[in-house]
Amino acid sequence: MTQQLKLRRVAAAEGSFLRRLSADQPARAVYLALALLIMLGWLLFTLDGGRFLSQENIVGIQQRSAALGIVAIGQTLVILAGGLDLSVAYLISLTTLVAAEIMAGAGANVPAAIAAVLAVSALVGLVNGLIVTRLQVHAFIATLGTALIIRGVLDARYDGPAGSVPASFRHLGYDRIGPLAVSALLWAAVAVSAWLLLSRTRLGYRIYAVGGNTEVARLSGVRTERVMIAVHVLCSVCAGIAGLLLASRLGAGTPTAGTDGGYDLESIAAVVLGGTALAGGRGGVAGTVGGVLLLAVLDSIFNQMEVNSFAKDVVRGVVLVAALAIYARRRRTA
Amino acid sequence: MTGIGKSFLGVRVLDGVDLEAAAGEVHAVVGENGAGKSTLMKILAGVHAPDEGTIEIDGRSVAFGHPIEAQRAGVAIIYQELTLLPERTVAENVFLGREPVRRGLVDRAAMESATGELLSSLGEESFGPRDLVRRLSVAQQQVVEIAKALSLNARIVVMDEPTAALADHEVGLLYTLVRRLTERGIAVLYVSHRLREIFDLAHRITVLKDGARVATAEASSLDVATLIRLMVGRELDSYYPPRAADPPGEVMVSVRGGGNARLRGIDLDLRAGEIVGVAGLQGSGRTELAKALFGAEPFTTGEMTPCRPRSVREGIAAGIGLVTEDRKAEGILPHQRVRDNALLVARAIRRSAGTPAIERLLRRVRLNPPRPAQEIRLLSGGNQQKVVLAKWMTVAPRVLLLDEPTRGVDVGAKAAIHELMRELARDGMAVLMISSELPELIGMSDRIVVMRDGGIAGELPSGSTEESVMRLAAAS
Amino acid sequence: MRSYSRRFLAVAALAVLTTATAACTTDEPAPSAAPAGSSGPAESAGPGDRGTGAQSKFFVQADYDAQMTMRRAEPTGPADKPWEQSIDPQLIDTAAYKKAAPYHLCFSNAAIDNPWRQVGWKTMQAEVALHKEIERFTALDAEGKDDKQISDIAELQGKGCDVLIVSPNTTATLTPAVSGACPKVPVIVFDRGVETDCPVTFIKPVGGYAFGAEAAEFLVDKVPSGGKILALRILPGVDVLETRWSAAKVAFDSSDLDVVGVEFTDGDAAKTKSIVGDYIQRYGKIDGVWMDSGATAVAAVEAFEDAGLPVPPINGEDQQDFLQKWSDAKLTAIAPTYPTYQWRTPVIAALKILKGEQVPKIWNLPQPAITQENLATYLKPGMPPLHYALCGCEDLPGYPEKWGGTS
Amino acid sequence: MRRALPIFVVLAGLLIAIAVVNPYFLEPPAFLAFVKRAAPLVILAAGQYFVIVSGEFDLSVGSLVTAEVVIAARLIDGSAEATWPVLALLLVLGLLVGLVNGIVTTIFRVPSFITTLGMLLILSGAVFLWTGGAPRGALSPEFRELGRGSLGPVPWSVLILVAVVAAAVYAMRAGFGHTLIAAGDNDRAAALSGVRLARVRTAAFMISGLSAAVAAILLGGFAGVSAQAGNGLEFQAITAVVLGGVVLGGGRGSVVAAMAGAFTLEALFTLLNLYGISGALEPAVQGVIIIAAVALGAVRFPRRRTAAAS
Repeated sequence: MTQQLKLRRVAAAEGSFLRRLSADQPARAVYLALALLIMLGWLLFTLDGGRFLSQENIVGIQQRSAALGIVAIGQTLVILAGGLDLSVAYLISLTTLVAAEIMAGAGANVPAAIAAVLAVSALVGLVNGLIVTRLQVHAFIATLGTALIIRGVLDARYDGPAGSVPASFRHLGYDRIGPLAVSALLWAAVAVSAWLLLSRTRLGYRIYAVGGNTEVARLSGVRTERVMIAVHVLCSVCAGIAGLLLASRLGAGTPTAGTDGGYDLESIAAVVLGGTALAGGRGGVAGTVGGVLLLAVLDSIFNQMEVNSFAKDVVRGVVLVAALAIYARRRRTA
Repeated sequence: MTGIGKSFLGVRVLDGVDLEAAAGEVHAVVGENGAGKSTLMKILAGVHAPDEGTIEIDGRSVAFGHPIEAQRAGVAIIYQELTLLPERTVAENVFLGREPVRRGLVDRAAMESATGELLSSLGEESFGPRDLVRRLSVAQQQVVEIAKALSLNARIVVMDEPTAALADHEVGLLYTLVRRLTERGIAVLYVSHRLREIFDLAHRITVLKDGARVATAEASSLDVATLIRLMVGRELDSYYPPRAADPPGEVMVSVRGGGNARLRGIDLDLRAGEIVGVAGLQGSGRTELAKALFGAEPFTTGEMTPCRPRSVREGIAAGIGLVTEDRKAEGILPHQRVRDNALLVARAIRRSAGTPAIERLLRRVRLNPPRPAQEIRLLSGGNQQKVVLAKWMTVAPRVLLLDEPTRGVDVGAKAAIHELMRELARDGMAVLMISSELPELIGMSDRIVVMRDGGIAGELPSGSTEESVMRLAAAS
Repeated sequence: MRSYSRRFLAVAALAVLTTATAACTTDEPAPSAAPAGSSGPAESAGPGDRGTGAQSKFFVQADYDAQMTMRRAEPTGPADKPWEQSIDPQLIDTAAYKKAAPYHLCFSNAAIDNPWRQVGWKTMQAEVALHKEIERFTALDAEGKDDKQISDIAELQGKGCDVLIVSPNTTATLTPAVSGACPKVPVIVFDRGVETDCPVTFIKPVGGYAFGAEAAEFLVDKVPSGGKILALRILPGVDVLETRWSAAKVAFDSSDLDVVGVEFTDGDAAKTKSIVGDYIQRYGKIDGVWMDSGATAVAAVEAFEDAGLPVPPINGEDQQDFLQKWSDAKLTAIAPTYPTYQWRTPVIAALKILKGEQVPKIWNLPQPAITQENLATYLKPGMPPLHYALCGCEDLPGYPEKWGGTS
Repeated sequence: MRRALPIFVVLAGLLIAIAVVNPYFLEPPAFLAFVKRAAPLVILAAGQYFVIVSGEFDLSVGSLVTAEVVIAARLIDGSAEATWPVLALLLVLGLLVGLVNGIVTTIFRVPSFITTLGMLLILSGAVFLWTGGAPRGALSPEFRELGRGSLGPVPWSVLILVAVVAAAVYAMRAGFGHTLIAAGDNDRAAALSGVRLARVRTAAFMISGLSAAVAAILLGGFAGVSAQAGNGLEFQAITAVVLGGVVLGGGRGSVVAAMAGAFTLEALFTLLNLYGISGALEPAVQGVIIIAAVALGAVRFPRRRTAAAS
């Protein structure tokens, strides 16, 4: 028994970097699935007379996944802490508008616009966090409520696309460095920051603690309410960053940018696809990145095969449920 | 602590309680369930804020708004229930809320080496700081819990029923630990229901009753009987009710060669009218035995008559009931009324019991006061346990399995439960009782089955000594 | 473990640096040219802002005037093929794009998420199938997401298309993507426009003002003066729908009808029925119903039926269920259209361009209205309830089964 | 019941506020029209209640409603004879979808939020895959009668609603209801007391599916074929249940209060409409009210940690 334990400890130490990166096994599973899917994609593209690894396709996959990826990172933080954020989609719409209207086509206004977007999104996150902690409203209802409130503001203030993004800011959405899109680098930066936050900072440790068991965290001296507010603020800020990216892509703000993209439920789907437990306390950003890439590669294959959107929904639904069923099974047998 | 008062939902839980502890002293706090011990400790730990009264440490008045503030003031607490995160490592749990940082980032290396030192100072070698808590046994987790309290370098350590999850030989380790703490000049506040531990360890004893302090006295000036009288307010003439005079009746359940992933070669007969005690260390398979007999974690091999249940429902159909060890997680429906809790089994197997029957039953299990419309979470642990017993009595099982039936139950309720067990046996039920408390096992059982490593190590007649039980349980 | 992560960070940083020095390129489209044919927004809302509220900020007087002229104009082209007709065409030369068959056509579709787009999409596919010289037809569905459509357009540029057809999801936001594609491939835009004139041709029916005016003028004509009008709109802020309402508003404001309410239905039949029911209850009688789209017209009609009242003059659209109801219940009605046959035109235009034939710079398709007189010719039994009669698909192979009908 | 009281006070307040603006509102025809309009949401809320009180979510009901309406139109295709068999089929289909949701959640241990989110995608995709993108066929007048017509002065949908209320109340009073709540309150304790968790939870999903089928029949009957008949209904139903004081996570709340929550939501919509706060600000007001209602509930009933002192 002791012998076994020691062996395991040695193994754990050696695999420690990977273990830190993935935090647990489903993250590995999602990368395995991603690798298989890429091979399948390559095969299908080749049979169909296309090139999977063409510049356009690779950049396309990055461009399609960057905004969702950034939102999903924020969503990961909230879910790890045992919450949920359904307000991100409307918040993204709002922030594209805030960004585009303040920029008003002038490059000089970009810093002010970015600051305003971050401030607005942080404020929304703060409100979400306060409703959840102070008013003790379940995150599902709290964020659904703020989503409705933001929607009301959008409906009342905007009739369609508004504002304009200067050419200088569009580099964010369109430029690439070799085969890497700038938007994807932004996503990577957000992901690495979140990874550092979770694995190397006190707040990160406390996020896992609060999501694992709020009462235990509290009794251990963690100020759980502050942690909950912090994750909501961070999640909303991620949504704000995604809003900036979308504004740059779209050249303007639109009141439907977030909802058309379905960023609320899709980001949650990407997070759980990456192996993070919906109940909190287990998982990490590495899995989420894998989950988002999985969805993006799937989309790219759908595009090449010209699958119609209804069949896509069926496949996405099946993939989501099947993946979760497999995780649940692995966890039980492990 | 002076004049501490506290109310919950309009109910006065503490009323003007004073308590003091000196450096290097073990000060025991005792009282029945509902006497306010845990609340008092939680106020000291900053979990609850007192409605009135003051707390002074080293003569300085303090007020804690949050557990972290109490920690910083040098108060550490080991809770009755484990407060660990299963998905995190040992080191992460030990330093939860106080992670060491270097240049803004958590210093994992420092954290892990400090945890390693703490563990070896506790003589723990079976696991390390990087292991996930989820993979540890309950006893190992208790060690982590203690390491966590030690890591605070606290000047006051509160232990709220620290031995609840420990087997007797592990309790010995804890004693050593407590003494080591006092040698360092730390004040230990020790809350327990186990009177023997209190007399073993405590220098002074404070007795609480109904939220008020009844007495504080030198341990040497008290004996068990006096202490019980102080706690209960009356003399308990005999600690355990007398055994039945009749010899046991027919065999109700019989197992031959029963085994599964955690059990092997179980041979066991339970007869009508007898109380069979089960002893064994933590992890010896006691709980697993009960769950296998009941069908919750079924036997996969061997014979069992009248039938070998493969599920809970088959177990219930065969006339078997199980009162689980972890009442909060596996026993009660916290937000349901007493009545609905009591009717749960009957409803689950579609057998209805009318209202008068329930009220009679609640009186029979000595629920006091018998208010069937009250939410069960508002009851004391002892009363909750009585409702759980009533739940099984609605379906009149032939065999009742009780896993630690008096854990976390105050002295009065404990006596009531013991009486009820006797009564049930007298009425022809076969009762199996698992307990970590040897006096209880010896006092209540007609014979004692001792478990070790998933098998039955031997059987002892009633009237055996604690030493003989321990010898069987711990032999390797 | 710490040395591991440090090394990882160093490698990552190195990788970023090397790629950075490699090549900095942008896929961002060139700055767009001047917006096509639109003047500034209207100065004021005109006389009498009664029940209709302030004029929409989408209202553009010049566009309105142009559409009012086109409504009455005679289109050029074969009369039996309205999808090949055009109103007042300004032909442009396309010899520069001439190319030998076979062709690869690409299509970036905004969405197929509503019945109108479904009918159009089937019609377009059938049109493509008619032409042997089209060897490949690659279509990507953006699922109603602007961002995906931008990526789709970029991706299609890597697939060797001879012509790129775009049906933009949103005018403003797709403009950069379209202007980026223009230099690389001839672009055809239809349905909604973009704010650049770089596409070779922009195909559209007359437009929303014509639709809204047609219905409103019908009500002004049929409803006795002082009558109470209920206006039902799907949702605010959608340009094509805003123009419909703003033209109707102009007509109502200059009439003596009383617009008692302007409500949003979200395109939800149940909500429409409830709203109409509420108004009937509140006003006792509604004398006319104006709708900005036909999707929920039948629900509005049923609200009157269920209240036991005669159905007042109403407009719908060329949807089968409305035409059927109109015919069965002998309604006083009109159905302005936004014809789905416009989905055939881009394919025809693409072939013309690739063959070097002239096409109109702005291809204005006729936009007929269904009236009592021609109702019988448009009502085709056996078609599904949400079919659009002006699909121009009757002569295409696979009709009617492919469109969900029975012959 | 003491948990349920606030929602009835709020509902009464809203109804009075409506009556102040529109005095006809409390007269039988207008009030019946209101109940008729609310019926589908109330029925959905009742179904959703069973799932929520057992500790789960059902996000698939909205797309199930759409799917049912579209399927009914294609299969009935205007024919009177096909009406009754198709009605039966719709109910069976609702049960079947619930069965699949239940099995995936309980046997395969997929969180119900994800199971039903997947089902939402699958249903909305599959049904339009089958019909080629848009609804086809037509509902028969006989089918429409249930949602449109009435028996004397009382609409059929009101009668069906009364039957659903009675059935729901009965189910919750019976042993089934108590075991369901037990599963939501503490599933391990329930399982060790002989409650078949998988079975009761699956039954709850099936009830939710069935209620979606009934709501679809009423909605399709009321308003006809539409490709978006059920849009957003899942969130409305969950909102209604929560408004009724039912706790997400299970184990607490009554079905009558959940249905009262649905009436309250519908009354709120009506009131906002009457006061002309339609369109733009409506969602904002709705959001504030939902948060406020749940927050007040939470304040009235403190979290469990302050209970049971020992």
